[in-house]
Amino acid sequence: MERRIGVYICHCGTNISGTVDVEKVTEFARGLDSVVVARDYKYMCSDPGQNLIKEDIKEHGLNRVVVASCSPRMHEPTFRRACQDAGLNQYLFEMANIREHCSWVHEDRAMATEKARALVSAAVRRVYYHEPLETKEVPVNPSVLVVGGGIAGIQAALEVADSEHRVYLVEKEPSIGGHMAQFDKTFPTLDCAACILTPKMTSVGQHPYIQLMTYSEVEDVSGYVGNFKVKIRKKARYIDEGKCTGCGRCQELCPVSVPSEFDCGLGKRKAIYIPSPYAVPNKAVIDPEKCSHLKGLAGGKDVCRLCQTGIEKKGIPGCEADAIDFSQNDEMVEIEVGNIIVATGFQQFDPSVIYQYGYGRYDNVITGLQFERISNASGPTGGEILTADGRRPESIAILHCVGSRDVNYHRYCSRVCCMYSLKYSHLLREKIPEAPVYQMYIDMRCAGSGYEEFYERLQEEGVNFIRGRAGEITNIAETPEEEGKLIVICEDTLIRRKRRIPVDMVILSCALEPRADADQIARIFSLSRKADGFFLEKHPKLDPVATMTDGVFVVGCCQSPKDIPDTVAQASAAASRALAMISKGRVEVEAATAVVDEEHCAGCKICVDLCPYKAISFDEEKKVSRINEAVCKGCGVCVAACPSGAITGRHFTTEQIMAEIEGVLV
Amino acid sequence: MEKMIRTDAFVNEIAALPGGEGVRLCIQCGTCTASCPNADRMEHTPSQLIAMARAGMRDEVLSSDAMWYCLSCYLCTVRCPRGIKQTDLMHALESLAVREGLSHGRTLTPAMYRSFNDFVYSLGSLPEFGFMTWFHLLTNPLRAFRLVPVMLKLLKRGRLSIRARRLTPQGTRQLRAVLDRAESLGGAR
Amino acid sequence: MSFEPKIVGILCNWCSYAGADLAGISRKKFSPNVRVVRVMCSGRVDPTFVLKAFEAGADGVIVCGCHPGECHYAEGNYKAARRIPLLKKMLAQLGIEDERVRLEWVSASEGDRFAAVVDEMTAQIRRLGPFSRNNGGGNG
Amino acid sequence: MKYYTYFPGCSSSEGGAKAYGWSARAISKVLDIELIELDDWNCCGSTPYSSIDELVSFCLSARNLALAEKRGLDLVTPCSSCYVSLNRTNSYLKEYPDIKARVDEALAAGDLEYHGTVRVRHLLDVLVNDIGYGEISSKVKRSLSGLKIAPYYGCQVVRPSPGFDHPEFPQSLDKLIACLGGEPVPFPLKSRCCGGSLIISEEALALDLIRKLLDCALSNGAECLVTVCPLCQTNLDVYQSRVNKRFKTSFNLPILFFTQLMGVAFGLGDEELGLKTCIVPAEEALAKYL
Repeated sequence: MERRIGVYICHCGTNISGTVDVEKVTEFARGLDSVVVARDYKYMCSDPGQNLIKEDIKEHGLNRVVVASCSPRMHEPTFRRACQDAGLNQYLFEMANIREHCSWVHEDRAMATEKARALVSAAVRRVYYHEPLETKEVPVNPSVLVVGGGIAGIQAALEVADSEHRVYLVEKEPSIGGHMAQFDKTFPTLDCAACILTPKMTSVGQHPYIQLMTYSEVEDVSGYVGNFKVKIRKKARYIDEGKCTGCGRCQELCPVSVPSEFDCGLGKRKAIYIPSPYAVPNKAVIDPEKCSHLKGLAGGKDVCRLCQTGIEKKGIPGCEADAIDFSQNDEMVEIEVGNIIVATGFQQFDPSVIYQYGYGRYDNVITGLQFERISNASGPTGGEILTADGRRPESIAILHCVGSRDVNYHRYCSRVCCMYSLKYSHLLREKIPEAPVYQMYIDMRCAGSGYEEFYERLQEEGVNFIRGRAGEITNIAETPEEEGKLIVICEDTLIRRKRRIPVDMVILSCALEPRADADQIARIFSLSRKADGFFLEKHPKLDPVATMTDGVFVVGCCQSPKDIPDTVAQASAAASRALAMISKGRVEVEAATAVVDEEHCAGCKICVDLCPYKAISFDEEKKVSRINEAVCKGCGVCVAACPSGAITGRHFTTEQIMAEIEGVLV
Repeated sequence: MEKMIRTDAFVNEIAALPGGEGVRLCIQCGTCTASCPNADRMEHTPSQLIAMARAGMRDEVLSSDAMWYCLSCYLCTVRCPRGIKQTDLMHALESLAVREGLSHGRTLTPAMYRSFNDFVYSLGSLPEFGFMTWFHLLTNPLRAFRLVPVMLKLLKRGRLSIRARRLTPQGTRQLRAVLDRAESLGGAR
Repeated sequence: MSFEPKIVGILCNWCSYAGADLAGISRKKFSPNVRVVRVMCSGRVDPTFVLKAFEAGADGVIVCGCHPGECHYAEGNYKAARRIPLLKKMLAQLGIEDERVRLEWVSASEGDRFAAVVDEMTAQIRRLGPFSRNNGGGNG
Repeated sequence: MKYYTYFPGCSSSEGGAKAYGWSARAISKVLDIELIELDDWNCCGSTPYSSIDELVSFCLSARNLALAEKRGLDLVTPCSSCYVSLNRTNSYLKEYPDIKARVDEALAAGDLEYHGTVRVRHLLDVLVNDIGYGEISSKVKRSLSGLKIAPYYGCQVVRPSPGFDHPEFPQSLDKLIACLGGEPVPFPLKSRCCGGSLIISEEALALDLIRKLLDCALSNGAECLVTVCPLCQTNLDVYQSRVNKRFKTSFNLPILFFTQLMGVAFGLGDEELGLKTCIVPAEEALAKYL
């Protein structure tokens, strides 16, 4: 069919015409093959500008349109719509970027004009090969998967469930609650973390629309926006959740005690245990690594089982609910959802790698999380601030930026440490007023509602703020008053002196870092990661919770370090994004997808493994690859890789790109 | 208040020195100072030198004694959260100070370094104890005297080299040629 | 008149093309010798594109993609990174100098970097001089 | 047999640390290492030169590197200061083209050229990584069991990183001592500074650092201390009496080169190890093993 191309060159006021001789370019365009009309206009994106195009499509029967103006990232949708309105398939349109890529970056008018011509000729040659494409719509499954049971996941799950849509909440630990459940108070308002979190945890546990799957992990995700298939491994708990009443007798009976994860190794738990006083679900779990019976079974021996049998001669019965089931195995569950909210959180930076801070060498150098547990009424010391050897510290130092803002570890600022350090200082001043508290900081970053005021409050409460990063912590005393102390050495940069501060306890305000398994998570959910290792959002400003995989959202600290308010806000945002899609009921999927020409497919399967979206399946009978267009994102990796050239990347066909290359070189 | 015309000239000069690249990145956290065994002896702390440099205080920085107390232990370098090569920067500042004739009087170190270099230049090799004695006699005969017992011990234990190791004549000639050319090419700035 | 190299820049849509846009938005000035062709992902770059460019009269080709780990399609840029060396081998056999083809990572926030890369590449090709199919090379 | 180009450095050749040179050669023989001394090498320039004129200091090292390059073997030195100076020159020539240009020009004046291919190693690195602990312990004739030893690395063998061991908490020497049967005592200051050449110009200041080191070693029960650097050995050994005088202390801690310690464990005699050159007599501490 004959090509009838219309070309429109935009002045963009003087943004383009200031550097590019627009008339010359228009003249040049007129001379190009298959071009039936070429015009220039002050503002092509304006209504009159768009109308020019619409009218010409009708009058001159245009079947291809080129607009040379700004970046397609700016106005491609605008002009596509214009074409659509005039009855021309939107994919029969092409744009030449002569502003961002030309008039704005070059000064020499002649050279800029020449380049503009090249770009226009490229667009014309390209559009010649454009084909009409149809965008498809698929229905949306109204169920939502939330991965991670911290405050982010809890919030997202509740918001979706409250709108009476099914939510599957998957948590790898035996209880939900995440890091927030370990905290004592929360800054800057100082309400107790448990007091504001546990009600939410309970309502998750009881919500008719939430199916809670703790001690479970997502192993595989296939499908596409609106229609994901998810494989989940429910790890063997060795407890019948239906029967367990959470009475806790089993953990009293269990003879094996090990360091408690929840108390960051400061307290102990048993091999059979309920993770925390306010665990949800409030059910026991058996640690197969530690349980002597399970380890015995592996060796064919039947030992212990005190939790089950109790101690008869003492007349202490075992589990009365008969909930303990050593025969349990992992089970695989498959669910279908339309949207996925990833809220896998962070992990605390391990400060032992910073040798000079002595974490792991000095008992009284502890991490922030450990302090949260020490200060927490439900913690190993019942909320009393005590050193490792049970003394009441006479002075405490808090070190900022441990693992953050450091090229040797993490370049980024973890954003919450200044604030939680202030919180620690407050708790310390409150619980041991006689003990001086020192905070060694580089910069105080207190941006947030009520944050600076909190800083001011702590200044009033008498905290010693020293502007300098600690160089090292030593126990080698140089003066009598340093004997038996930890000495923090830093420069007080405001008086330009090196100072040695003897203290009894040092709290390291550690960085928030991506979880060790972030890479695996990224692979399962087809997420990208930023240079700092956190998950990449679709747009840092305008689309902060969506990702490049439609229907998959990232919220909370897996996306970047942030405080609780921001986390909750993101969770709500993601929930409403999911709900929006659910209420619309269908989603449009990319039309510029790849398609296999089965005639030419050699069945080498190279493309199958290459596809980052698992969009390509292999038809074992016909021995050809097949692409699920709803899943394909049109990246074209398979197109370039196909040795027999059997795959076509729609709207980025080899033909089209070759033509464009020729074009830019005229 | 001290009137100061803000100027980038000096910080640019330093940033152009090998080792000085990082000065603009410094966040003045003081880790270098805190890690420095000699910071207490310094007229200005290591981080302060950078702050002064960025304030354009050229003469104050170059006539400071701070860098002359640097032991080249490199603790500051491996700990700097911004990856600044503080130790190298100290050496660069020393070289600059020397070139400007601003090297500091309060410490003997510059003088010691110089005579060290004279030794190396003329011998191509350094009999350290011989050099020590010579240097002390030169600068502070009293200390030389105090060191006599030490020297006797060294002698008794066969550690005082009477005869310094020499390069072959052609080796010496070659070394001289190289060093002379190097000096004619100016410092590493 | 002095030699003005013709360079084809094949940019991925998400990082590098956006980076080039940013250079424009911040009115960064750089040499006009690179003409941009947009692909969705540097992983789409087929070695034949590069050969085509030389055949059609290019003096150099530069391919830009997202930084490793930041690819919007998870890992397309790694595919590109693995292909380019192979391509260069091929070019060597055709007598096309290694330096005429270049792979660079430019993120959406690196407008300045894009400008710098373009200027570098242009200077580099200037040094090499025009690419002619008959100087033992090309696919003529 | 393993071959290396050997750069003894001033102290360990004709200087005050002859014993280091002797013992290094002696244990190398036992371990089938051939140390081929670099002909006509010159002083590395050390810190003083880089402080007065960096370019000249680079040229001092560059001449040695250029000579070594002709041999094409790794360049091994027992001196931490030489180790840093030579390495620093290597990396600067890579990093800074303008410096390389001028160094090349200077070298040319001596009909030399250097292409940056020489790998500079510290003797400790070679022994523990090329030879290995297993091989070393297999040569032990008199196990040093019961001997409490402070492993002292000093600064420049581990810094600036990246080196062959942790920049602040190195382990290689500890392990080496252990595989000789000795007991490495915990030594928190193991990689802290001995005062270096400032012992000459700022004695008081250096003595204070030395005191801290001796104090730390002793309080951790060390019967002797081993070093991997001539300057460290000198400061700790030769100036120990000065420390005692100044701080009214009574330190009497033998300071050995790690090569001497290895020699003892290998059953070599004093004439090869030069134990008698220690100012603080080592005989007593080592009596059991000699």
